[in-house]
Amino acid sequence: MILADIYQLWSSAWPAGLTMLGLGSGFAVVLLIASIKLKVEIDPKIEQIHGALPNVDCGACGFAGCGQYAKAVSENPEFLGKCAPGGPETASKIALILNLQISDSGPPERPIVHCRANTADKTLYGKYKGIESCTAANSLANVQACKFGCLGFGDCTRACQFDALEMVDGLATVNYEKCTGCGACSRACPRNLIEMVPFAHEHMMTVACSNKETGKTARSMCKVGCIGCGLCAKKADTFSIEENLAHLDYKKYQPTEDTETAINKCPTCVIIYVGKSAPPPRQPAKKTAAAKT
Amino acid sequence: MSKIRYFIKQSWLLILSSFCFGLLLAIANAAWYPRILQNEKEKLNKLIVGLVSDANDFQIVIEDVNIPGERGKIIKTDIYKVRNAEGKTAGFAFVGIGSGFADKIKLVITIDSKCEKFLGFDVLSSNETPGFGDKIKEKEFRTQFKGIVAGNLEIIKAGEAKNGKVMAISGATVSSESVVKIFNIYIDKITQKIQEAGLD
Amino acid sequence: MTTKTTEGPILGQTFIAGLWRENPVFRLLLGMCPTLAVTAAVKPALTMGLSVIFVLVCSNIVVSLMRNLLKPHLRILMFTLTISTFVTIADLFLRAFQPVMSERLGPYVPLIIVNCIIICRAEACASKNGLVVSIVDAVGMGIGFTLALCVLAGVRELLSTGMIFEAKVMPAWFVPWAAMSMPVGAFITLGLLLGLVNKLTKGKS
Amino acid sequence: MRNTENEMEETRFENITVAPAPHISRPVWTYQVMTDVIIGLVPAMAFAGYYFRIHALILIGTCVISCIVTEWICNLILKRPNSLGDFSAVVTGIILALSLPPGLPVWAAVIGSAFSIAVGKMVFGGLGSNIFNPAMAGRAFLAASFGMMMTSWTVPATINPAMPEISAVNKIDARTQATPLAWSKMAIKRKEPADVVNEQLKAMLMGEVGGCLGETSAIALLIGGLYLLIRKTINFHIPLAVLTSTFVFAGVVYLINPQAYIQPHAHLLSGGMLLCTFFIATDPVTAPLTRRGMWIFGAGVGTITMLIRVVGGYPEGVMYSILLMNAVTPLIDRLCRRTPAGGKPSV
Amino acid sequence: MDTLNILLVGFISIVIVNNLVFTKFLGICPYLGVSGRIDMAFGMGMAVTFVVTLSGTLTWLIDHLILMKMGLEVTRYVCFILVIAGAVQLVEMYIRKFFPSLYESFGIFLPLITTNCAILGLCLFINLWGIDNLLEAVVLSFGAGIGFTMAICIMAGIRENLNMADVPESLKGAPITLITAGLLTLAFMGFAGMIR
Amino acid sequence: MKLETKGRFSFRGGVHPPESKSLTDEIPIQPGPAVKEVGIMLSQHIGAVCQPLVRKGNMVQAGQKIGDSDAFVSAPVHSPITGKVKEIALRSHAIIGRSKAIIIEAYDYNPTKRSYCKIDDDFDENNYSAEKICDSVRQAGIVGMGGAGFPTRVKIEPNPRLPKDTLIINGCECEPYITCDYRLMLEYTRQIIAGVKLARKASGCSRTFICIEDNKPKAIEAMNEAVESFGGGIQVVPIKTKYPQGGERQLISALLKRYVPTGGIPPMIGVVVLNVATAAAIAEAVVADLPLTHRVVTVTGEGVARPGNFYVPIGTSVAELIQFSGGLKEDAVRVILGGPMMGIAIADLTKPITKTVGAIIALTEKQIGGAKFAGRQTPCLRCGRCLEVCPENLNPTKIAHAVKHNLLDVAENNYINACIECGSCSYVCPANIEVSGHIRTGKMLLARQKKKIPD
Repeated sequence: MILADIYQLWSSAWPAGLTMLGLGSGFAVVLLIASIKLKVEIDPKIEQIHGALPNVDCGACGFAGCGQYAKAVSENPEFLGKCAPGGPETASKIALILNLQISDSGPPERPIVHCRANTADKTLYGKYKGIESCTAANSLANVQACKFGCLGFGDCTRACQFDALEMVDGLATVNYEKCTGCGACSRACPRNLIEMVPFAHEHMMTVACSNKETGKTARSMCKVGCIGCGLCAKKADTFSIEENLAHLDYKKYQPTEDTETAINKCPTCVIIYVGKSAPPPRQPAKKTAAAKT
Repeated sequence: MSKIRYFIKQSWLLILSSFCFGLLLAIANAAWYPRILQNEKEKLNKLIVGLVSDANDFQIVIEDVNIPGERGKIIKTDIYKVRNAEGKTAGFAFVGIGSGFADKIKLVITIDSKCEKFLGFDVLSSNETPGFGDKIKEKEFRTQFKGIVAGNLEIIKAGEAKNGKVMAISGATVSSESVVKIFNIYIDKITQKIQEAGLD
Repeated sequence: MTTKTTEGPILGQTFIAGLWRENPVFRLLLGMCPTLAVTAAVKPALTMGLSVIFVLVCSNIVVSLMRNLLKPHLRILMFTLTISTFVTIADLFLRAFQPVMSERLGPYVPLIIVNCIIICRAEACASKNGLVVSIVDAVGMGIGFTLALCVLAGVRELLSTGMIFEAKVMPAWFVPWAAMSMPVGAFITLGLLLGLVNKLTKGKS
Repeated sequence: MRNTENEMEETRFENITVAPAPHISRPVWTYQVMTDVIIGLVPAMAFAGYYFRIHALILIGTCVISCIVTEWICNLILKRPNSLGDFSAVVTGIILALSLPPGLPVWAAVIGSAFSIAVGKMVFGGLGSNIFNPAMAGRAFLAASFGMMMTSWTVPATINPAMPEISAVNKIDARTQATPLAWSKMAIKRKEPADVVNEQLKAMLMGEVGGCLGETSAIALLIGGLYLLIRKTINFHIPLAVLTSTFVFAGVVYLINPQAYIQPHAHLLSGGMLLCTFFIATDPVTAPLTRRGMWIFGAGVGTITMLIRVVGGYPEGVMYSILLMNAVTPLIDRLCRRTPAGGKPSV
Repeated sequence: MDTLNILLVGFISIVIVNNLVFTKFLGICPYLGVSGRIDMAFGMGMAVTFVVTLSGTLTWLIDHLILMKMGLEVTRYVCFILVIAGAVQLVEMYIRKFFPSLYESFGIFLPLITTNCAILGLCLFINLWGIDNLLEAVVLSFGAGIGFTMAICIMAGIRENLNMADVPESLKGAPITLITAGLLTLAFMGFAGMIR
Repeated sequence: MKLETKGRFSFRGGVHPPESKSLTDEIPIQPGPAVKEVGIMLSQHIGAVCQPLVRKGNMVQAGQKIGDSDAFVSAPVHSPITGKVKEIALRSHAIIGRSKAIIIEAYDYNPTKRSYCKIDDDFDENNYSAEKICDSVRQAGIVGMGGAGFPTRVKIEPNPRLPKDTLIINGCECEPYITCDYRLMLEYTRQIIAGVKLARKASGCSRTFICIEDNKPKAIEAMNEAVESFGGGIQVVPIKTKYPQGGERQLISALLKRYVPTGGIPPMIGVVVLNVATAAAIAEAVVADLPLTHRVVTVTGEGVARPGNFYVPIGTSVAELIQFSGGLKEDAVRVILGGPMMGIAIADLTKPITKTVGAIIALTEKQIGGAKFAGRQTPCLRCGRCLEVCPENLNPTKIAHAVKHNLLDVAENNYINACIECGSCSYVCPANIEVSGHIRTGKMLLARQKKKIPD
């Protein structure tokens, strides 16, 4: 009985089975031959990324298939998190592939804002009533007295994909926990205040000013501006004075006693620490007194 | 030789599994196909019983009748004979297809044993606009066709619905027209075929 | 093999992920075609969801079993073959035992083949993980998909007929919004639901 | 008078502001543009009030109020500043109301208004961002949802006995009447002469026919449109293109078979054509920006309307043609991109 | 004349009246995904048109010449998808190798199309509608591709404009695209009933 | 012959802002304040920055060259007064923020002494060779005094690659409020004509037009008279009053129906456009050998107590000029260098004026838009008004929105760089959007992007 049933099933099923067999093997042959004959050389990095992708070709990333996406990511890391099927796992894998090429060249670069003036510290001129954008405001000379300092309209915060910058009291402040060092903020700042420097240490020392005015003028413009007095350069040789402005050689910078003295001796407190767990900046002693008058 | 070996090495899994899947499909098909057929028949049966009051069972009497449809297209359909409990002919049924407002409409149409009157119709499948066109499924519209003379029908929007005139559904004239059109396309050929075959 | 203590939470996470964090409809935006097409009412949506779960589980099992035997050039072909087989079986089953639903779903049942969720899970999960993880993942994803479908269908059915699961819910004076059962309703409801989900999850991820 | 001499070192004043040029501007504001549109709609509203009495009052009131409330709520939810001051919600409300049949229940009008503002406008980011005309989006939603109500026309209070009543269709409300367009559509289908409509030209001009609130009276709409044109609130390009293309299409059809189709000017006067021409198609937000684009847009609106009226499934196609042309407006704008006066840059 | 009429009506029907995207929800994934820019959308549309014509014809032939003759309807879905996937992969490789510039402009969209439900959907619908004429099947397939191109290009135009709109944060991206698509279907309802 | 003062020529687009010229147009040019100190910017105009030729503590004579550059596109600067160099330091600059300036302490400066030189009746431009004219123009540091400040020598010098045939003298002065050129045309007509003739001689142009807007009939009349008696071959053309008629691209298209290629300059189509003030300066430089050290500045606006036109040394501070004309009124809220449509708002009034500043305008809240919704932007209605007024046939709203949403490629595709920043679009916008502000921002962003990422 059972045998008869099985025979009956078999007799009705074998054509379908054979068709599929033929179809399957046919495609296998054709595709195998095609994959050998029609092979195209592509960039190994792209291929690597392509391999890391799910290869679903779902189009969720907005590109035409995984191949295009791999190419796009390899050219512009901004598209990193766009693969929905792969999720964060794939993103980190691609990041790894891309970073392998970059990370050999020393410590990661992070942005440093060369200004530390809050709204209260700056000498302001007339009220700005135009477009809320640093680039627009920068085209007008008289938004604030200091031509070099942070304008506080947040072009950098808008440029940041990772939410790592915010405007604190009219000053761009980097959140180094979130920062990935992509440099978008540095490119966005119309006053070139944000510099990408190699971050060799947990927190870095920086001259938080870009004002190239003479000491007197600088003082009249900003309570925490560099007056070019040269005290820091006397104390530590990683500092130098160029065009009335203190410079720090970030590549040579090592935290030493000398630099520590420099930071403490600076009369206008423009030398500060930035980075993860950086100590709060020194406040100029006269600030409160000056504010009252 | 090595090429064949390479090929087998690369694709044995695909070939094997395609064969297995083929078998699997065939088995599933063999096991369930009778049921699928029965479902279809049951559905038709249910509809016909709802239309022809004393219907008991039905069978195909003429296969593949060629109907000259819209724009010179030939549509094929089967004619069913509906029998009552005594085994006498209670009427005939056929499936009519035509385009509606949105997509194809598929109807079961019944006529009496003398091909004089329609016994009504029901919708096998349609994709008409919900709230408008799909009112062709509702009783108010369908009862108009019950007992209407089997000839060319006409759709009207106002006036009195009699003598082969059918009142359109308000707001869904197109769907109503499509139904009537299906009736008109089929009826002549079907009647002719039935009479030719002498199946009264 | 990993020990039980680490496997437990991983399995749980895999399961939960499909429900919300990586919900195929609301978060990954995959399988939009059935999501929109079959959600005019809850019942076909549920049927579709169950069919997807069945296909997902079966294909994940098969892919997971033969994950070490796959060859790169024929991988996608293999997946497609597996999936389409199980979809055909699901379709046959529906036609045999749920004829009404089968008719209602129409070609959208065979279209499960091209539902990105399935091939995506086969690729992203089953071809890399063991049997158990694959099954749990498939079930989680499937249930997530089904739930999303049902939510969408619930809203649409309620507004377009005043009923949920074919049971009258709205008061008698309610006039059904026919547009909700049309494509318009599908697109707009899903759009607004996605917006809502985005709003709810904002800042969490 | 302030002494600037003594402050040479720090010459600045607290109230001096800086901003990019230009420093002067013409005092025409958005709300004034919208007010103009509202004024232009007044004749149509007045005629609607005359013919449909309380129906008109209720519908216009309901739509305007619910549009305003919806916009207010949406602004609250989206945490946006209050945008009611630009009066665009009022305009949407009035246009929606004028394009509704007079007998529509109040709750349906509320749903339509809410859809118009919420889905038609606010989800896109409010005024100026919407792709589709909000009022037409709302009306289309209503037409899809409550088709029956949207196609039963209450007879104007001043009944015109010449138009045949179709009481048998809608047994609930005996006082309904087919619109001229519905009548023409039926004539096309039944291959009967459409003389009934052609004889009604004067009634259509005055508004003594069935139809939507603000659509029936051609003369009121013409007055309003003329006002907008004179005030330069709208350009003449779109209205002219719409009317011309409709007239030409209808004329060709009419010449082919004068028996079956209504006269071209009857097409212009009937249905929502004039309301659309002057108040909806000219909605700047959803129409192309360039002159050439406007011509294409207008011609598209007219042609699609006539296509739907003549061969489509609906008697009236203005609403759909507006929405369709709204959808392709970005493409038209791209096609008709302006080139600088000095030619394209060589690099 | 009749044949021509049928073909023309079928073409218009599938491009405008029964547009796959607007009425059948087919091809929604690329419709949402690849409609960001008009040139991309157009390339995608062209690729879909090409593949859908090819696969519509192929599957019709296989269906009618092999499967129906041999009573193997049960393997229909498997055969369809394998034919589509195989053909697409082959064509992609072929253009990539021999026509690199063509590949850059539209070949890159080809892999995406295998999982585009518009292709398989159309093949199934051709079967469902009972199209028994090869020419009609070809025209319908081509029309479906054109319809898809039209839909995705309109959407891309709108989305390029929406990039410059003030869309609420949580509705940006897919949600607003879906809502726009909804309103588009509302607009396209105007054509319903045009072909009878 | 009846004088025709109705303009027939015009361009497409443009706006009609209230002219407001009645504040100063009847006030003759007066000597400026007796300045104690002037600041000569080393960066006065487009082109290379000058290097100082003097050092702190040096004594300088009036007219002495104190800064120069070797670059082709450059012009030297001269000291307008006799005095001592106090310092060379950064001073507030209208365009680039801070710039180096030479501060000169005046030594007994008498403003009434200096005025435009007299032109004799027997003046003949053929007494001067073309090379001599060009050289004098260069040595006198003459730049375009209309606004942009392109070194004039570069403009008028014959260039074999770009032969010139038409010389247009721009006396349109289309910006509201400003009357310095108008007064110049009335009072120093002969100097202008002499300058025109010299420029024509130098550039070798065959046709010469003096274009004046038809809202200045007196100027047209005066010019016509002078041309009849004094200048042969020069044609005075009334032009329709419309802003920005004074833009050289618009003027050329209105007059000649020729279009300067996008991104190009007038010499590309054989045209030289000079401002009337520049023409007068050429005459001074060539005839009297006086460098460009003084200019006429209109100090006007509702926020100024006693508006007027003043002949002042370059380098005078804005504050001093305002003080001289009665100081700012209490309700003045904006001080502008240049016209209200294209000028730059300043807050630091210590700024010295440069060769290109023709006006200082102080406006009150009422003028800068005292209406109900002023200062508040509403969304763009796409009403198309900006498209209608755009003199360059652009789509300003699209460009502005693309910039606003950081889609620079879209902005570039809509020809952002063809914008002349005339501000007509912002002026007419009913939604109060700073269209031209956004476009200017976009240009800067684009330039930055190009610089940062080389291909």
